[in-house]
Amino acid sequence: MALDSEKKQVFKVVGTRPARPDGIDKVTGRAMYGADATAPGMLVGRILRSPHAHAIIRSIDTSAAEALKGVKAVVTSADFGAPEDESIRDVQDNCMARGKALYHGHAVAAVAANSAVVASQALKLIKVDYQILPHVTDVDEAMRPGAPVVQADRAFENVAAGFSENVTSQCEFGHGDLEAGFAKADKVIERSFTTAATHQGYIEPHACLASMTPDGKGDLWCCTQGQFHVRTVCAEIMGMDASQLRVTASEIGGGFGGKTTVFIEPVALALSRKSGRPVKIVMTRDEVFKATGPTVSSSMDVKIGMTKDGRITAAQARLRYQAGAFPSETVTYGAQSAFAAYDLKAVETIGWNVLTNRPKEAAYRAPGAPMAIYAVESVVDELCQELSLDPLDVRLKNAADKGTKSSYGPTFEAIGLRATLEAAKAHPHYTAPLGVNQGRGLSCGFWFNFGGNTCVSLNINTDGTVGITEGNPDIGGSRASISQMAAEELGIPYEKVRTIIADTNSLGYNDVTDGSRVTFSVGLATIEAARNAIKVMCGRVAKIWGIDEDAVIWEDGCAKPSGPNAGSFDPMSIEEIAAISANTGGPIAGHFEVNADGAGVSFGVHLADVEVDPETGATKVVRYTVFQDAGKAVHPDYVEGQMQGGAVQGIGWALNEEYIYGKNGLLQNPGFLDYRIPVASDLPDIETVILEIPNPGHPYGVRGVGETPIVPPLAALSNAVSRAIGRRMFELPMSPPKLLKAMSQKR
Amino acid sequence: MVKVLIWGSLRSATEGQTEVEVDASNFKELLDQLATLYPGLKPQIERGVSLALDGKIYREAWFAEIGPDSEVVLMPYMTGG
Amino acid sequence: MKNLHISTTVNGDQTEFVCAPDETLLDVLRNRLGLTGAKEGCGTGDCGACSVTLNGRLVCACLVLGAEADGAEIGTVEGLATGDHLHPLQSNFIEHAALQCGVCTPGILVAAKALLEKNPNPTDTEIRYWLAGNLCRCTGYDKIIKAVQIAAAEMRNA
Amino acid sequence: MRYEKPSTAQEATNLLATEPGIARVLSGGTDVLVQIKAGMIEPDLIVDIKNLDRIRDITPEQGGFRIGAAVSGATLGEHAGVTALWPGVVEAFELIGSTQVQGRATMAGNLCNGSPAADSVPAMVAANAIARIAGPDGARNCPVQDIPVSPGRTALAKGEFITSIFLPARPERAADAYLRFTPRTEMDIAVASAAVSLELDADGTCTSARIALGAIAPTVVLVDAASICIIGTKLDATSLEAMSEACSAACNPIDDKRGTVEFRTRIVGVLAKRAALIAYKRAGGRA
Repeated sequence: MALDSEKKQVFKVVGTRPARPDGIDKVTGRAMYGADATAPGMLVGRILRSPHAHAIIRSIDTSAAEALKGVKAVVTSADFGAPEDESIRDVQDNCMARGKALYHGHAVAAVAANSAVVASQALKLIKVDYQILPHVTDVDEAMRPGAPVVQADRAFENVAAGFSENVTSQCEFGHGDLEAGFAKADKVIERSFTTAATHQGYIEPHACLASMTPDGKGDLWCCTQGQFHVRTVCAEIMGMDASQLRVTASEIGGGFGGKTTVFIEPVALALSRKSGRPVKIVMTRDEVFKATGPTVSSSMDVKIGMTKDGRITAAQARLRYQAGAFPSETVTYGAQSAFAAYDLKAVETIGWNVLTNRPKEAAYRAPGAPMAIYAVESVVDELCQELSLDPLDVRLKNAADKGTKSSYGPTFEAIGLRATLEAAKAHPHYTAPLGVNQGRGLSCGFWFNFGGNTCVSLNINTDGTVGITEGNPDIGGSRASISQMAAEELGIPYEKVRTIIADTNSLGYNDVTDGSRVTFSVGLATIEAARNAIKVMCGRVAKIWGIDEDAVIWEDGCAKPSGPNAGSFDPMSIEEIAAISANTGGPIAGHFEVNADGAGVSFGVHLADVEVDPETGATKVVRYTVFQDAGKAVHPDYVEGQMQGGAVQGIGWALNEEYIYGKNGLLQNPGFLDYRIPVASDLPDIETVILEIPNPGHPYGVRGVGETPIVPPLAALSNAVSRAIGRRMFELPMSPPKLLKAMSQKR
Repeated sequence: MVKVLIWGSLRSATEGQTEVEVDASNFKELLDQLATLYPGLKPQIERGVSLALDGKIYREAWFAEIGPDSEVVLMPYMTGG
Repeated sequence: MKNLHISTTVNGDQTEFVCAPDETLLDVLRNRLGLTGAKEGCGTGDCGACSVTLNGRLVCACLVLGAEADGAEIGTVEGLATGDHLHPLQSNFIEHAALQCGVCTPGILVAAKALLEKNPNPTDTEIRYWLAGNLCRCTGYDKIIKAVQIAAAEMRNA
Repeated sequence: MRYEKPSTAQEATNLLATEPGIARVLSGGTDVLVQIKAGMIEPDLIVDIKNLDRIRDITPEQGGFRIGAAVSGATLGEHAGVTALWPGVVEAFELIGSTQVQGRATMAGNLCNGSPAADSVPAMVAANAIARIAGPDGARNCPVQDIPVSPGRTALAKGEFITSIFLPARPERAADAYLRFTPRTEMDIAVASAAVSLELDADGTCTSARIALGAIAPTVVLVDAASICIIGTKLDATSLEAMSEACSAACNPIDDKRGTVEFRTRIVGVLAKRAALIAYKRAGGRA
């Protein structure tokens, strides 16, 4: 991809904080989310779910439900085919259990009826004959030979012997001589950690409206992070051509990775096909918790050696992640990112993915990284305590930098870790006095960031204003930042640009809104599309002036002669050029399609102060500061918003959020009451410090910022709590009963 | 010839080596060569691999050019949240 | 199940509807009156996304029966703005980036308005506790609290 | 399901008594509607009692207050008289749910829901509150303490419902306080809770104490053994410690998703101690 090697340094629009284009719709209740759409003749779809953790489905009798007045269709796995692609088949089997219910809440049948009441009644009339099987929900138990097998024959070829069949993949990363490294250490600490599964916790439950017609055409409206991916998966499952299924993304009420896949969409399409009517399915919160993507739970061992002066000599991690009832690669991201913040001569991480009778894991903000980095950063902190070293100095001493061979292989380009650590050290927070029962913790965080397939179409309207069509659902204000980058490149005011999100028929394929990729990739494609439009405009002006195209330059929203030699002409503004476009060759547009690479990795550092009640084990976060490299903050408010929101999700993970399974394998807390996400009164202000170390892979230096902020809070909080109570904590969440117990144990 | 660093769990397919040499000038050639020389790598290549070229990660780009002195690291294909 | 005929006032307008006896006010607003600003995040009063006012009191519409609206006055997010003039909370939420995905925003705006009517000069802590029943998963609440404070100051000076 | 909104207690009682299926009283609805949504109950009849005479009123009576069964937390919290006389009851009631739930929830509903973790119940028990019950045989009074029988069950007979709760008069130098433990600051169900109501004499010695604990047994527990530890004292550290231990000893909790036996047993003593100090200070004592 040809990009200007010269980086833009001075910005007029990028870096400002204009109002978001979707703002008024969202504050007036006008914005249309997944559940807000209706269609003529629409039916209500409802899903029947397994009450068991693990059971063979011997038979399903739907006759009584079908006979109920008002029921228009009933579907089970028998109504779906068997897609060739294994990952798509897994998605389908997760949407509708085939032969076996693999977890509590796994879908087994669905109905469409003319009212919600009838649909609910119909579910009760479906008779499922289950043969209950032994189940396993704990990662370590699931790995042991003899554990109940969730799915047989799913292991990749490289899994070592000695595990149960639930271990589906194994990965290993690293370099150097570990033994020699540990031998050089003055202190070696090895610890084991566990983290609970957490849910993305978006406030909007999954919802969709599907309409299939007898001629095989389909329309699907849904809340998703990627309408194109939804189309691919649903078309494959439904046996349709992509051209026949149009998917429109609604406004999305939070995703955080959890809406990068499908749960109800194929079911709604199947019900619509069978009933000949539009079908809407809206999940309840109970269904969201039971059957949509939590992240993995983990069991981990970390061993690190350090010299007296704080140099890490060797580092090793073993990661065991359970990702529910289907194979997952999330552990590889954990294994690669565990030691990413460090410049290490000897490092090794090994990871295993494990099947359990839990819902299929879905991506959650920097998937796989928070838990691994929590374990690593906890051991580093303990070493600092043991060796009486300053934890920031130690991180600075060992910090990865440009030219460091990363723990996952490649050598880093320009990265912002050192600058971020230095900013934390210079910040008044780091040296502020602590009160009684208080402790301060810090942690580094890392995420790879991705680019990916991206299309942008940019149209110069006849009045000189600009319409942009892009294909990535806006979950954090990206329509504003895309408009800003277009305005910057074209040299026009932000208000002259309007960006919309296209349906799948309006653009080429776009990857989902994930990997912190949108501001980077769509921004990059927008800039390139704008440059293409500028080239057309300069060409038109060159013809009018009768000079070479090369002799026309673009500046401040106008075409100008490149210099005195080009001739003397008054600049022509974008409005003037657009107004006569019919005379000069027709409508003017620029477009750009790319599979963007060069996203640029992202680092952050968080500082957390906590106070622990010694009599109850309750933890209060009293001060919190986030430092992160944004490359270039296009809209600083929204960068801060990502930093604050990610930090608070991480705080919830560290303190109270967890999937609680009973001995019966059933989920105990499928609701916001007992799955305790942080509420406003739990939190202090979240201070933010944005660093800008330009990403060499983006014309404006932009890096993704969305995912990294969820990584550091886990260890920052654990280190703060451990220092506050004088005991090391090795388990998340650090709920009050655990802390009270730890405090009452002798050192 | 370019040196390709592979990740640890693929060693079983490369006779225990973590660095292998192939004759390739772009990502596509590299993948084809690897699959030919080390058939044990094929399942992973089919599941998806990315390429880090001098520190920059290419997730899919076949025609990413590889110079003779390039640092080439094979990585699992990755997605985010 | 016999439907009930209900007469009520929504955002100042006389409104009539029929609903089933077990239908919630939230379902009535969304499915019968076309007012989809109130969202169902949980249906159990744990998230606040369906916040509306009922005779001036802040409530979760998912925990009110449609039948209970008979003779009552309901206020929803759709009634916050006056014509094309946004309520100060609305304009400050936009200006100060107090929303990301926006799905909790209608509930938070209705709740914050109820707070400022009762307490025009709240502390940050008072705002945080008042809004504890309004879950937001995107923002970490920081910018929401600040936007409410700025709107409150603007309203005090108006 | 039928929805009825009677205008007299007699009418309401008749509806409840003659319904052959499942009947539920609706006041604030913050428990009933959740249970319907979750499919835990499928009532055939809902009797909305908010139309009954005085049901939404707070009325001074014999130096105390009669709180109508449909008085919401928000309304009670705004009542200066009740807040001054029984601050612990008001603070307990106001801890239930969110601001939104406070707009609807009632103390009578909190009591009739029968949850061992109900916030207002320990405070009402410590306050020696009396429920007035309407029923087929007319009205009767019953101490709040005797209403919960087991989780989800109450001593109310078919056709009966609570019309009001009476909070009695207090002497000078008396006050109450309520504390609960929840992992979050708001929106959680109590893991353990303690309500303490004290009366002091002129020199600050405790002359009477009622200590009620929540979420540590199938129903709220009034712990006389704990009261004895502080009566006759000025809540010195030793007496408080003894009281705290007596509270822990009175526990019969369960392990569940919200807390462990060990944790509940330990913190309930801490909560009782802290609540006692708050009540003592409110009553004018100087610890």
